Amino acid sequence: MSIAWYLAVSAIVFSLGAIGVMTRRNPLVVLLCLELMLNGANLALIAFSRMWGNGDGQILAIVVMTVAACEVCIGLGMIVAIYRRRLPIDVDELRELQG
Amino acid sequence: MTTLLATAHLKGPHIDFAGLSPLIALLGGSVLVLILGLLGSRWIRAQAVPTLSLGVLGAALGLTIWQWNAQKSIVSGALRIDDLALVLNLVLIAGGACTVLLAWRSLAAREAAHGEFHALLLSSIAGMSLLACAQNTVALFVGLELLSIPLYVLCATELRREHSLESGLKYLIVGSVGSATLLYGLAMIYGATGTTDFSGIAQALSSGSLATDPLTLAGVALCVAGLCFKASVAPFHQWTPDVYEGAPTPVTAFMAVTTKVAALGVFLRFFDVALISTQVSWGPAVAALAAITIVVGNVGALSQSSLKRMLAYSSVAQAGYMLAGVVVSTQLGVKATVFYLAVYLFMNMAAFSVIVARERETDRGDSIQGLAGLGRERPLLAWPMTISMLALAGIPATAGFMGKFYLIDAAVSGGYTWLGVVIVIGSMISLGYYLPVIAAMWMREAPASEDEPQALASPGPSPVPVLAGGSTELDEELAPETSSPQPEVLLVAVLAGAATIFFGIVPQPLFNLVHGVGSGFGLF
Amino acid sequence: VVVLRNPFYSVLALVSHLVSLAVLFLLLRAEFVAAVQVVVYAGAVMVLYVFVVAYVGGEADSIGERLRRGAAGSGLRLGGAILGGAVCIELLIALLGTGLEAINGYGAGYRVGGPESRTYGTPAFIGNLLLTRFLLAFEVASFLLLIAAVGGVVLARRRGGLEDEDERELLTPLDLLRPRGTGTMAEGVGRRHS
Amino acid sequence: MPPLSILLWVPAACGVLGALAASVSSRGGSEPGSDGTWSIPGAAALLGTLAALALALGYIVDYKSGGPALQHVTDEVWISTLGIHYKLAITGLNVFLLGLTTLLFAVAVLAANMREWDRPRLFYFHFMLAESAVLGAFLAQDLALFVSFFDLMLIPFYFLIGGWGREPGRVKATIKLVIYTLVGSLLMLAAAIATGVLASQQGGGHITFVLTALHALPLSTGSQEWIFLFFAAAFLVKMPAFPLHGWMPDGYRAMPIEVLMVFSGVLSKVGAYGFLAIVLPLFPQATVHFQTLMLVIALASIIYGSLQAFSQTDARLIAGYSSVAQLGFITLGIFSLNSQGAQGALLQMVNHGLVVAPLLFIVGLLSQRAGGSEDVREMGGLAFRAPVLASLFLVVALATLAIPGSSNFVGEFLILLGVFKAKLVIAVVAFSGVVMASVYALRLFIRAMHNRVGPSADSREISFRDGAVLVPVLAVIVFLALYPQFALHRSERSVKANVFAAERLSRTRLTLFENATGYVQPGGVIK
Amino acid sequence: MSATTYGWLVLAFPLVGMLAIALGFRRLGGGSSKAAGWIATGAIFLAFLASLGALIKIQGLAPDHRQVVSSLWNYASTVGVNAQMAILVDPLSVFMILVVTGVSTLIHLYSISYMDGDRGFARYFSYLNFFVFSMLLLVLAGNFVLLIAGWAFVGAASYLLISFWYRRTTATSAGIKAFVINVVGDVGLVLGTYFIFKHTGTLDFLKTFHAASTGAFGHGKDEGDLVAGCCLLLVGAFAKSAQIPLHTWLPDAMEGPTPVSSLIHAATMVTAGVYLIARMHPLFELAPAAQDVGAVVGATTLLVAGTIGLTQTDIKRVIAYSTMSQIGYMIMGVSVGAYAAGLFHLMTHAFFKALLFMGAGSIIGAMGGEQSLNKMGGFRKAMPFTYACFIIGGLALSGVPPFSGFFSKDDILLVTAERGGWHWALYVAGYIGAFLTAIYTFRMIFRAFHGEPVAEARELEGGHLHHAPVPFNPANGEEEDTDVGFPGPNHAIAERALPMRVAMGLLAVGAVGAGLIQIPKVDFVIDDFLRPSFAGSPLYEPHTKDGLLIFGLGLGTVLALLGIALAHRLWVTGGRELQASTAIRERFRPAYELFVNKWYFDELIDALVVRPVAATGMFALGTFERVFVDETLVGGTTGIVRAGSAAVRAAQSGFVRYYAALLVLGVAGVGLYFLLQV
Repeated sequence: MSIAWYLAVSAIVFSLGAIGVMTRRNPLVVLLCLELMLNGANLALIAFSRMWGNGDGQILAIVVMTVAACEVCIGLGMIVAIYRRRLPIDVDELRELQG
Repeated sequence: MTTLLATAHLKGPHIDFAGLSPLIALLGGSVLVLILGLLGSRWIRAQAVPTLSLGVLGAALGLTIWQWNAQKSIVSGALRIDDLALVLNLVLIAGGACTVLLAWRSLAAREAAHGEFHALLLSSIAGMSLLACAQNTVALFVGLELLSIPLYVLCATELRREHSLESGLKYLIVGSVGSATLLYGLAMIYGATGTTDFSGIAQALSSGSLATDPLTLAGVALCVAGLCFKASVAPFHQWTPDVYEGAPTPVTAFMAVTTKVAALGVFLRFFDVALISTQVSWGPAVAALAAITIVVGNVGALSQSSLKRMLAYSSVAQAGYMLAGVVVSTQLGVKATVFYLAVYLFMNMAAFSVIVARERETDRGDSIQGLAGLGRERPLLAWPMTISMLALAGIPATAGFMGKFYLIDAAVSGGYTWLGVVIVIGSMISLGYYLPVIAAMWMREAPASEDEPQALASPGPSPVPVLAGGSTELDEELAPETSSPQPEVLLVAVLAGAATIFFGIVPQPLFNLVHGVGSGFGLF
Repeated sequence: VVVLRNPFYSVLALVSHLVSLAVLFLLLRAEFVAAVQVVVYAGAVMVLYVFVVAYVGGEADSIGERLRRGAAGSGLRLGGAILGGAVCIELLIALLGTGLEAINGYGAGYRVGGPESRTYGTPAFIGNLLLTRFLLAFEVASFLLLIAAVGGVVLARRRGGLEDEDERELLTPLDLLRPRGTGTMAEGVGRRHS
Repeated sequence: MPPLSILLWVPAACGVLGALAASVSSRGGSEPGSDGTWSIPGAAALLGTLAALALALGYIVDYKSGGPALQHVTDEVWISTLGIHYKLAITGLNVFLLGLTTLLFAVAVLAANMREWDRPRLFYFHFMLAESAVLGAFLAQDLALFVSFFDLMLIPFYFLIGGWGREPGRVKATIKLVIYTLVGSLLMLAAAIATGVLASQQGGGHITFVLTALHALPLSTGSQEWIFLFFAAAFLVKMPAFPLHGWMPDGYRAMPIEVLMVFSGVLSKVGAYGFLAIVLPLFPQATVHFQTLMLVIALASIIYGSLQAFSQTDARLIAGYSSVAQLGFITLGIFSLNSQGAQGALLQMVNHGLVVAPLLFIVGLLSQRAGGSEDVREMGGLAFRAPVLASLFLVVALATLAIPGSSNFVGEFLILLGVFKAKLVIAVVAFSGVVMASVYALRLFIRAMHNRVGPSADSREISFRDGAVLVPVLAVIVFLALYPQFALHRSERSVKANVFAAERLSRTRLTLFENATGYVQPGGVIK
Repeated sequence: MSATTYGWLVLAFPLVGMLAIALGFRRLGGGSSKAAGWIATGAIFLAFLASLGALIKIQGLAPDHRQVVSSLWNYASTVGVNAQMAILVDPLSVFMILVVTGVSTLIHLYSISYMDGDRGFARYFSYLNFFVFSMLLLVLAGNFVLLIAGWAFVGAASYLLISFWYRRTTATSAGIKAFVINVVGDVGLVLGTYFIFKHTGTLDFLKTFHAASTGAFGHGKDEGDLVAGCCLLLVGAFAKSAQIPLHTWLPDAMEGPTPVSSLIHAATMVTAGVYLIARMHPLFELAPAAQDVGAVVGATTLLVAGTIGLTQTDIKRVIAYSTMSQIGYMIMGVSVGAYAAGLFHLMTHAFFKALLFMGAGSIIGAMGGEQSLNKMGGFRKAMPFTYACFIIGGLALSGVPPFSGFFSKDDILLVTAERGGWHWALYVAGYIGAFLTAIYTFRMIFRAFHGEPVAEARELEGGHLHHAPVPFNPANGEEEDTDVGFPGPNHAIAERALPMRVAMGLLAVGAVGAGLIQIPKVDFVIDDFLRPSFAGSPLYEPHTKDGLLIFGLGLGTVLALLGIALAHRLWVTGGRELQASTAIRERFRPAYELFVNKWYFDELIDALVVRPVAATGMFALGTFERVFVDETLVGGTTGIVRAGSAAVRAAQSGFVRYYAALLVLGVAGVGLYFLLQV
């Protein structure tokens, strides 16, 4: 399988994630979709790293995973906080700030 | 850090701790602050922690100055310490210090048990300074995240305020999308060039047809998007007003200033160093974005009733101005941008500190009408606000004028005269919302009785949690704060205002400061 | 992940996705990354998800809701899909339209040969890189985890005036996080908080 | 003579000192300025203005009409990075405008001292700041410095009008005014920077904004043209010229009369001065290119302003629109692009300032006597009990309509002669403005002073202080009427030098004057 | 002292007088003391003496050195313009200052009594002095700038004096009307100056004339610019001298006090146009076209004014129209080259017309302010002195020998005839005018003094001077508000006030005898005296054709007497009820309407100029300013900006997913742009 296929997959994954962010209203799912986007990027990184035969991509990928974990942590924290506040778990309900 | 020390002696690269020292100071400091915040008593948390964090910032400042006009790449080319980095560090640290002062008594700090609050603050600053001197994409990305993640938290710290949480979540979601975009862009550039070092990228791009390769260009596009997001450039600005308004005011002040600094710093480095050979293709695009940003920001700020929101839009506009310096990608442009960043710090700090003070004094929060009669009651607050408004509008004898002057100068001599014109048109529009603020302070009398919120168009968010009943002990914990004089806030306001005027009349020192910032680049 | 109505299923879908991704990584001879992928992502993080989903009760957004949400939401759905498609297409154009012939090859490893290619992707290789060229990134990343932990605590900690039942739910995930947290301080701090 | 910086900063300093003194002194500076007792800030301000006036007179006397173009030069590097100099100098163009400025500010402060002001410290501080800014704009010999002062000028007035103006619509009118005028100024800022940058790029040297240096670095016609338009926008708005006078009615209505005196008397001149001192020498090609446009705008201002002036019933607005017309004449003279027109324009700037300020002050006095209203329909028959006021008013009115024998007439004579040379038709049409001027000036005088006694009119003679405000200005008017040459021979050389480039370029157009003796001195006098 | 020194003195005295009165008006007091009046009169009299001095000095010089220029200081000489503060003393100007100061002295004297008790007494005399100063400045000016200055000053003075009783709306409106029309004249003058300056490059009179004679305008005649310039100068002259179509202000100017009418609007100011043309003769002779224009307009005016004079009933207006027509003679004369004759007529006219006005003032006093002829009658016995003066003035005006008007008028017509060609038409017009003059003059006299005495007349015979119960404005009958003095609370008539009698007497002597100084074939005082000023003028030579001369004199006499007889037939023997004149009026109703409405000139100007301009002004005020300036320019821009703001804020919907979507949209957009770069 040539690198191109991996790249194609990564692009698709990335876009799927984006779509998810745009369409889903449950913050949990939105977070998941963010994960998807990051993973898409990761795949691309690994693929390129393979293509060039150096490890930079992989390193970046690892960092990305860390980052993803952190974001998840924060995100979930917020969700919990929101839940504690008895606010609806729905990003569309959070629109006090506008205009 | 322990690991760092551990690995240092085995076959790791030579690490220039001197060069790294400010960063180390910040990171270590944040840990210290964190720990200090944990050991108990209220007094320590409320007073010692901020003091300590100030100390940390002071240390970092000292180290930065110690490093002055060093020119080196450290940690095997991950970072570059040069004038740009150092100057930006200065600005960042100053901004951080102001924030600490503003947050001294703030609700947010208490809510987030001071230690954590300041630790997050410091680490975010660390991320920024990392970003400012990042030299390869990995460091760039890490720095970006180290900047953002604490901010996500900080925005949400006033958990009792729904707005705060909301802003936090929004920031998180949209921000993550932004960084994912950036990441993908980085990935593509890596794919195109096969390296993560800026210098390597520049080298690779400068050779052959790679500069016009779709892969590269798409990567650049995604990077533009991602960074524009951080710098809140239209059309990626949308999170800005909501987050700024929702976040606790000290945090807003912090974000307003420092994220701009970091984002534009990395803009300068990444685009004017790594991607310089694709400038022909991204120059016009970024210029267009800048123009859009200027217009959108200024237009959006009109007829806002909340000061913070208004300032948020205005910061969007300012970002547009500063982009102009990036676009031209000349030494002059770099200098102008950095100069404006420095000036921007003073202007915004003055404004935000006044807002902080007002929020604690009145229940009218940050609404513009809330400022009515301020000139008569609290001239010491009114003057800094006035100065900062005039400066943001770019009136002569204020630093803002100098900044605009320099930017337009750069734009024109870079061949982007039309952008310069857009800048002035933007500041024309901006008069439409800066002047009313001054008018409110000096030309309107305070409404006779405070207890008539319906007299106001929109009472701003109140520091005391109105929803989900703040408990009684919390309230009496708040009670002494609300009416207490705030020497540190006043200090910040007056200092910033004074600096704005001073650098408006005697800008030469600032010019000398930023003189060398472009020297690191291969620009003419 | 995107289409499933129930967040819980979404999580599971994501897990499967991650695993398959790990497989792809293996195919790309990135053993260590693949491993991390499986352990950390599919393991820890997703467990974290599961807990939270269970905690806040991942109620599906029902059809009725969707109708109530009205045209805006649906319009956004459509628009979102279109946009995503557009981006996807652009990315594909960019990725596949590139002039680099290498992407049609099977990657450098096979061509270059030599010692480098043999060690490529092994933990040693990665660790080597991590401790030399990307030392800084590595350190900072670890610090990032610490900060994230702190942030999570700050956000989810119990506070006066807010009723809450067990906050344990939140802290366990943090513990789960810890094992792979390179920053040892993160552990301590996290603990002391809990 | 002391260096110019003293003249420039004395007013501001006095403003600050007055404020400080008042705040430390027991009286707190909030004493009423009325009935003889002076408030500390007011007194300080008066001292400052008088000092400035004395200095300015000194410079006028000391001016050597045969001397170098720039006299009493102060030249410090302000911002080396941007090549901006802090360069002040006396030229034949600004020497009398300085006198005008200081004089009007002095009398305005004197007038202001007759009233009790809320927050007097702030009031006088802004007032003095304004004077310094205006003086700076006139004195600046560096483009960037000029622009800075030009923009800065507006801010004190923003506070003055917004803080002490007259309801209704004080704040709204103020913001409208400031934005409207600043819009022009900001355009000019861009244009000015572009001038410096492009000029230095063509010159290949380090960027500079010093005017004399810029003269040596001509711009390409293309860039000259848009830059010219931007500058014109700023100056035309400031004047104001039709159709950019939208801010004027509200603004004039809102201003306190003392502020209005200086605003209308001095600030409008800065625009005209800018044309003469900056635009003509720097952008000659563009000037010639847009000459007709500018002339037409000026003409429109004359006619429109006059029409409005004799249709209005608000005395202030009559004065306001009359100055629109007058500044139309001045613009006309400048863009006749020959030394007669320019010379006349310069003289007319001084004259108009001298005339409109007392006119407005008198309007204030009238409204005191007409039950606070400034509507001429409320007035009438005031002359009988106030013969002195009536005669002073009469002199002012006659000077306003530029009756021959007044210095205003000499100004108009030269202006129209210049236009006559340049564009016959426009000159002929412009004369209708002269006729209409007589109509509205006399209409104002008659409606206020003559006819039956107005409904709420209660006439009385002017007080000694009022006289003290009016008489000095009138004395100057009379003096210039008798001896305009006093002003003319000082300004002649500078004027010729400044219009020289444009005049030579436009010379090709006016062939019908080549044979005329007396003017078209080949080469003019350029230093 | 040289002639010019006297010239400066002539200027100085009235100025000093004016200032003295103006500054010291409080001490001089209002109506109570007459100090102001005496000061003013004295000042003018001193000026008169100084003019005599100038006359003597100038006569002492050699004839070709009788044009002396003296400059005090450099008024405005820059960028090619040279204007000195200079006067030109030559026979012409000396002649003028003699007439002006002489007549003015008498009228000042007259005013002392006439204005007695008026609360504006001091103000009146300072105005009057100011006027005299301006008039002298006008005639002494040595260059165009000063000429124009004096020109405008007399306009201002006339404005001030017309609206002297400024509580009368009629007076103020008349004043502004006069002033504006005069400004039109000034504009014409200035423009004309430009046209001339354009070629000569100098403003000084003598230099200008020299340049003109040496071909600054080219050597042919009727050079375009020159004709234009001269015609524009004529505009100035017409405005000042109330020639058609700029004459409408003169009748209204009768709102002023009667002495003012007699001084300014009869004797001096209105003749400035004549002086101007005479002064500019070197230019006009190079532009015959302009001369013809002047001549025709003059002739027209004298006819039209005469016809109007036939029908007016306001005694002052009748005299005003006669003034118009007399000035028509002068303008015609100087335009056809009868300079000496024109100026001669100017002098004689000054005498008898001033006299007539004074008489009219006296009658008005007797009528208690009433001016309408319809209310007068039978004052013959009541006011013998006034009657006598009227008769003398009337005879002089109608040109009955040997009164002064006879010689001067016929002199003009004679020269006109000698120009030959179409000028004969002017000649005929002149004599028709003379006939009309006789008629309306004596119509006025007969209706005022003959017939049944009216109540006031009887009262006066009874030895008591009538006073109106309430002072009222004769123009519109509205009641005066009395706190400002109005035509004296105590009316003055010549029979009772010595100063008035003295003044009228002296003028009467002048009216009778002034003609004798230049009798055809007997003596040529005026001709000889003025010759130096007109040296080199081809038209300036004594007349030759005796036959024509005799015919003219005879014709003049006959027409005058016929006119008087006709007037007597109509208004004396025609019976008390004026059936005769009424019958004629009915017979020629349309003509009558035309005349009595003053040929509808006011209506014409009103419709053509005033209304349109005012309408435009109201449009600009009401509509244009709001719609265009405010709504379109200001509102438009702000509207756009506001709309943009609304849009931006709408985009800020608060839906985080929208934000994400917009973000992605941006990404897509930017990406697209970059991909297009490929």
